[in-house]
Amino acid sequence: MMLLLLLSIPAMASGLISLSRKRRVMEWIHASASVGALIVGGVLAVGIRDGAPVSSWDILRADALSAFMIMIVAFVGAVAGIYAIGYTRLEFDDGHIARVRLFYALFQLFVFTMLLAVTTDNLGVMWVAIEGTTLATVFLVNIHDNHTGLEAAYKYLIISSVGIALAFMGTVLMYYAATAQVGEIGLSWTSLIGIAARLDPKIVKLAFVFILIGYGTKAGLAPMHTWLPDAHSEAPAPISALMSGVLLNVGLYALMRFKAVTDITHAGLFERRAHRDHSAWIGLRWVLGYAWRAVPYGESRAGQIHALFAFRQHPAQVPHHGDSRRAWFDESGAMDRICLSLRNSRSAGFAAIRSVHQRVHHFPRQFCGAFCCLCGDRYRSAHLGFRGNARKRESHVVWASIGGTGVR
Amino acid sequence: MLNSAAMLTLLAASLMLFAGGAAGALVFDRESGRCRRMTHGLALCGTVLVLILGIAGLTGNSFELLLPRILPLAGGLALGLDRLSAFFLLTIAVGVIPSTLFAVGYTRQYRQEQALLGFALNVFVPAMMLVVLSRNVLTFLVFWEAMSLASYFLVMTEKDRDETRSAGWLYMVMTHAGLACLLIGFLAMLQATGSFSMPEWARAAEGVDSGVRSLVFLVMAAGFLSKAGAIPFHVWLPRAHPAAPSHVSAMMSGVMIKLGVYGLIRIGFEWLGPGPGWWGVLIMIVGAVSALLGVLYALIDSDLKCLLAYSSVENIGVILLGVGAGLVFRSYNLGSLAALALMAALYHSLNHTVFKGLLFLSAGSVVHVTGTRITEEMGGLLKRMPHTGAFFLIGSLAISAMPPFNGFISEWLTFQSLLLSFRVPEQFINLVFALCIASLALTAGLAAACFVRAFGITFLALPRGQAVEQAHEADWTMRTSMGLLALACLTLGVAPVLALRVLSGAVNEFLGAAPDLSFDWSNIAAASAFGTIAPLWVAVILALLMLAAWVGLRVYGANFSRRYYETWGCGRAVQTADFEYTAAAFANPFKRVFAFLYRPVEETEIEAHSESRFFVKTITYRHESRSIIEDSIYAPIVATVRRLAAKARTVQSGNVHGYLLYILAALLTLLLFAK
Amino acid sequence: MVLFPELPFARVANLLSFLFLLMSFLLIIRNSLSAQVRMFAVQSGVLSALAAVVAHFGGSRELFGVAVLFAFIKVIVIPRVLTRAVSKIGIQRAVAPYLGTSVTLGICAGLVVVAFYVMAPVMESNRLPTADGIPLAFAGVLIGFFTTVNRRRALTQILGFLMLENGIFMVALLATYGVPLIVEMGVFLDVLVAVLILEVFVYRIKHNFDSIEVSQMGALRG
Amino acid sequence: MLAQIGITIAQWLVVVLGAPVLAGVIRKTKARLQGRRGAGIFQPYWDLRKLLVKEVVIAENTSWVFRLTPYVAIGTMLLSAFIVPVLTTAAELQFLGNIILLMYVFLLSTFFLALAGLDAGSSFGGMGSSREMAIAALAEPTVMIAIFAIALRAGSTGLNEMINRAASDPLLLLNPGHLLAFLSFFIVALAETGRLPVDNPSTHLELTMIHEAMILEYSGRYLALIEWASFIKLFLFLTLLGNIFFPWGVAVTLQPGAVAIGVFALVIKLGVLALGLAVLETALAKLRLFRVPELLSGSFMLALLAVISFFFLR
Repeated sequence: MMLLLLLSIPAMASGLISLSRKRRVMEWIHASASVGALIVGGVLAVGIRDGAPVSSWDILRADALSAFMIMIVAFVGAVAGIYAIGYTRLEFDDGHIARVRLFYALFQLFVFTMLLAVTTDNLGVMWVAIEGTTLATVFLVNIHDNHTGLEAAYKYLIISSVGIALAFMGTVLMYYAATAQVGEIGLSWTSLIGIAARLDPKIVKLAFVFILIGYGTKAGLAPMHTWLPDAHSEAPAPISALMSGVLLNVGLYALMRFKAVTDITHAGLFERRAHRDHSAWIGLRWVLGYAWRAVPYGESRAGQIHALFAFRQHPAQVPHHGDSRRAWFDESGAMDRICLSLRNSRSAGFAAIRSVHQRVHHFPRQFCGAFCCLCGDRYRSAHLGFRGNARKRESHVVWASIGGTGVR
Repeated sequence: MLNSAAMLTLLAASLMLFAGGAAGALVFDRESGRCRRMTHGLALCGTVLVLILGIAGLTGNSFELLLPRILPLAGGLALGLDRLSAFFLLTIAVGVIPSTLFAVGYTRQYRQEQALLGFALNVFVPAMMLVVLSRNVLTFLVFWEAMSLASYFLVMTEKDRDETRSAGWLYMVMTHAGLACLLIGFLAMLQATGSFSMPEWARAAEGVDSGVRSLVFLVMAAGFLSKAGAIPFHVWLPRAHPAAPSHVSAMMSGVMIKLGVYGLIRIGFEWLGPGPGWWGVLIMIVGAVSALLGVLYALIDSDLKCLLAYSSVENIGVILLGVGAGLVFRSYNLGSLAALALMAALYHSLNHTVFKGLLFLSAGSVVHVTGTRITEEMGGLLKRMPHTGAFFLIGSLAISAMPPFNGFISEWLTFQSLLLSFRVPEQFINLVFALCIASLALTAGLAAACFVRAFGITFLALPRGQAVEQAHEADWTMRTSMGLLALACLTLGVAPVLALRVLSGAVNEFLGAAPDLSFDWSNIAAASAFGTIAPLWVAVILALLMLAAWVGLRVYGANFSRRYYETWGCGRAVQTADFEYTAAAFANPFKRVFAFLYRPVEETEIEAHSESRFFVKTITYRHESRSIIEDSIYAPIVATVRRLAAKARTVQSGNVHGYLLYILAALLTLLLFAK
Repeated sequence: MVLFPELPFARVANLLSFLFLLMSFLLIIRNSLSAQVRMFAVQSGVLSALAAVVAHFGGSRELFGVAVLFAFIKVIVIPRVLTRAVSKIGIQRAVAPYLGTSVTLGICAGLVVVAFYVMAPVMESNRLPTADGIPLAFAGVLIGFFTTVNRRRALTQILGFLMLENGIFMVALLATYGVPLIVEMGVFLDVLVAVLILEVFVYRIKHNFDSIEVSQMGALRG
Repeated sequence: MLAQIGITIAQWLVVVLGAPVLAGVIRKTKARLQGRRGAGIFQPYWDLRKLLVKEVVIAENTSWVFRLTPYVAIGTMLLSAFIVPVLTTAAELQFLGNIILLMYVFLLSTFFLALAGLDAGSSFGGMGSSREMAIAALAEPTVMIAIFAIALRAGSTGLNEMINRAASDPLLLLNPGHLLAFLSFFIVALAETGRLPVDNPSTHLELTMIHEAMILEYSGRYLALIEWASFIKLFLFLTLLGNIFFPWGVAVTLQPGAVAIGVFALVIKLGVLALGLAVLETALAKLRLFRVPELLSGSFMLALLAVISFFFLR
């Protein structure tokens, strides 16, 4: 029931916001929904940690991994949500009330889709939810409706859609592998993992290729990451924070669910060729990912890392999305690192532990990355007309430094 | 004796003080003065607790703490205190306390950056402390990172300057690279032993393939050496230290780089289990090269803080000689010699913290009042800043290993442990040691020359610039902190028994072998009577003899009248600062002798009057020397990376069709591969 | 209830699969946008017929519903939307794809081979009468994907994406007689929304860049 | 105990008071070799006395470092006189330290002299300081390796033990390592004490002098102290050479007879070395400054060979 409550909070908030007319009302709903989701999510997560997985109907189910994801989504969602109120006040005056409405409604929808993705047991529904995250955010990326925003949003949409469609292909194949073995079956992860040992390894492997490419696109793995720097740098700061802090993790979460199944199926095969094959690929991609991260460094040799400082000093000299872009390349690298650890894991059980550990390690980074972004963007808005004094910005540097502690 | 609960309370209390300082920095970021006093005051109090903790640890108290709820999946937050950790806690405290006190007065100039400075300081110090206390991988990495990043922000205090930004950038890159090395090593050990806990590695290491361990050692040594600033990983150091505010330089140079040595000691002697002799030989070679090149670059640098930074490279080299010798001795089962060598290294690292802190702080006061770091523009400061000058002189004497100051004792110990290498039954190793002795000796001589130059050009003779003539003495907090350090230099030099006692305990516990050294207040003897010294008596007798000389002259009835007259200038009428020997000129003989290394580029332009070429109007002399390491190692790497990055840029072409093509290609490749 | 028991299920399914692939080929060689949209509609029609056939022989009532829904969305709604977009945008000068028709066809033929190669394990293990069509369906996926890469105009790219989607639907249909209804509904909804959003974007691109050539958007580089 | 103190002070007095005579002997011998009559061998004492009664002229630019330096110079040398075994190895006051301490004490005096050279602000002083430090630094590795070579044989770095051990070896001079170490240490001694061919102690031509340039500004009692200190330094170096490498005659007990032999042996050894030095200084010209490093690296190689010979020929 808690799960349902958790999901309904952002969903209802989204609906209510799209119906409301007054800005204060929207803000109020938005803030209370953000905080509410955090509280409910926290209670839920604590409960799961101390006890068994929670499920409602066949569709919703949350185990420890989900609980962890719920915490991330709800927490970053709440922080970014509160921040978003101030942010939108700066960005949109009352003449753009429609945009504000759109912003808040989509923000909540975005949170809803992510929460759904991590709490559902049904792999199909998970797919739908993850595709939903794309659809919810695409207008947010283009909220300013300018050339670059449009370009980023279009690329984001088309690449993500194509990628996620491939993930669906993988889901279908996985479903096929299950039905071929045991006949009619729900497309649920619990049932799948139950019969995983009996699945046809070849088909599961094929399915996993599609999953890897598909959800890999969403998780920003190279070379499917190309949308990432564009979209993250064009989106408004709170959305960037959510996308980096959480969305990539959600993609990875989906990948991990399938990985668990694949690992069991391939338990015998694992040490042999099959493993080597896809590990070689992931290893290659890891290298590529790092080469890739060199890109912004090469772009301006002393530049990007000091974007935060530079923002304060020379607003004109810095490409205006400098820091967010760098952060995104960093995200990409962090994801790559996690995948590498997935690769290194020998057995399925250990894999889960290892990758979760990595994720734990990654989480503060993600989170701080989000902070960095918020601060960085704050500077941007500061130069767009924010009447902050130098002192105020100073404290932001400190916050950014907390964030900086995490990135990398 | 304190029990473990009391120790933990101390730890918690110091952490709370730092947390309070950090919070204060954020809360009072509008009130510069209050922010400054509060953050530094709290950091100071916290560090005093660290000092107590360190002393308590050195007297045999210890604790283990495991908080499985924090960082739950990696074995929890694991802290522990043994004597080695306690010794480094002591080093941290000894370096940080005076620097922080100094900063109270010194950072008054940074009005805008108070919040950042205070915050980063209050993260930096506890992070260093916790690095030393970390007992598992994740704990270590988290605090290692926090330390690196906090120091990065401290370096970036004067971020408005291009020079600082590029220094910070370089520092970041090197830290990154070092961290990557550490990560690789940690992951490999994790894989090999299946444990997150480093003490457990030590137990499991015997079972790990020695090739793997050697590889891990190489990689992790590179990581730690890059933090320690050993050549060839030193490039960030001479840029970052000058760019940082002086108290930060003192902490980084005096304390932070020692944690690289700490890590090296841990992996070399403990975490990776017993290793082959060549580990130590490698470290010794790195140490010898660092010491020699470090001092050679220091010798020709005209930037006062840069000079000190290079001298840190040198001292790290000296420390590494001790560490490496210890590793070699241990691999030949010469436990007591290993302990002696390690003791020398640790003592030198403590001493370096003291005198380098002193030098950086006094250099900081000089830079603070003159507004320049270039020694060529200084001169005559001893008359205007008598205390600071005296402190700098004491620091210079100590760092040049002059008796009766502390540098001499640790260098003497290092020499003894190197000389005792003849007990190693391997001719190749003996020769390596002989060369290391030579390089250490040359280093010592050059260091003396270097600091004669640093002190002489900066503080003696006539002022060379306007800014220097208006210089004034530093304020009381700054002088107090320098005075504390100067006192420590002398104390550790005349009464080394204080430090040796705790050190031999620490080394004994760490290596399980007592150092081959006997000592009391009046005498230190290495390897029974191989080498003896009586530092206290040397100091006392030297002082008495100097006094005796003066008294003797009085008694004899020498002429004590004195007359002041201008310096003889070859018959010139007026003696001005222009006739003074410059820092560049002082370094010139060395430049010529070591020209192969410096590869100096010199240009002389002489403009003559039109009437005759013998009437010179102006002479412009430019000289520049190049770093052989940067030219031959880093420049190619940077060029390659830049070229590759430029190529890689084309991948992010902006064309959505291209992007989709990547995915299609990836899909097809994978499908065909996975078949 | 079996309507045409005399028609062998496998035959019909295979025939419809080939028709599907043919439509894909036709779509990629056409240059006019409206013709492409028509081809897409026909292809979707074929697919919904296939769904109906499978539902009929497989005896799945759910699947009938899916077929109807599919026909409604992909044969009627989406082509309508796209046609409206085409007419709103107005006459566009013909833009050559990156690769010429003959090369494109060659590559697509290669993709079909790849599809057969890749889907071999699925065919091997599948005992359903519809199994033979699976590689064809997957070929449709790859061709759709390739279209998004090869074509410069936003609308054609969307069509490529839709073809890809169709192919996946067909794989699901042939291999497992469709995924559970709730998933299918969600997928349709998502696709529909995606197309609607894309349509909006097409307008915006047209408005902003005065063309719907996607390749013109290259301001954001590495 | 009383004997200990007595012999220690006696040794010290021999060094401190005997040092000027040694300088006088060398000067006299040189003069004779060059066909001059030369001043008497006690002339250095009269020079010192003359300087002590003269007024001190101090450069205006200087600071307290300039005034402290003469005391440091003489203090360090007086200290060193306690450390070096001159007549006997049985005196206990050498507990102060080993040969490494001795070398660092020498370096300490050089350090202050170099600072004083810079303090007056004249080009000559600076030049002298720079060159002096360069030579001191470059001599340092040779010193240490030569010490290493000796310590290897003696199994100790203590001066008494070194001499005792060498004295107990009857085939000392047949040892290649010993001779090589002697040669290298001899060259270093020349460099450290500012003798030809490294530096010319009697020159006062600005551009060629090193040590003298550094102390150019000193006068009166300051100069006396510095001069005296350099006499002691010379004396100590020659004593070290004589006693470590030719240890015969050094008393190993405190019996009056042994000590008397020690005195006699010391006089002989110093006399021979002084003669050698005088011959050398007459025969050799001063090297150009930038050839000095070559000389020193040559001596370094000799020392290293001595070490190698120990390890490979044992």
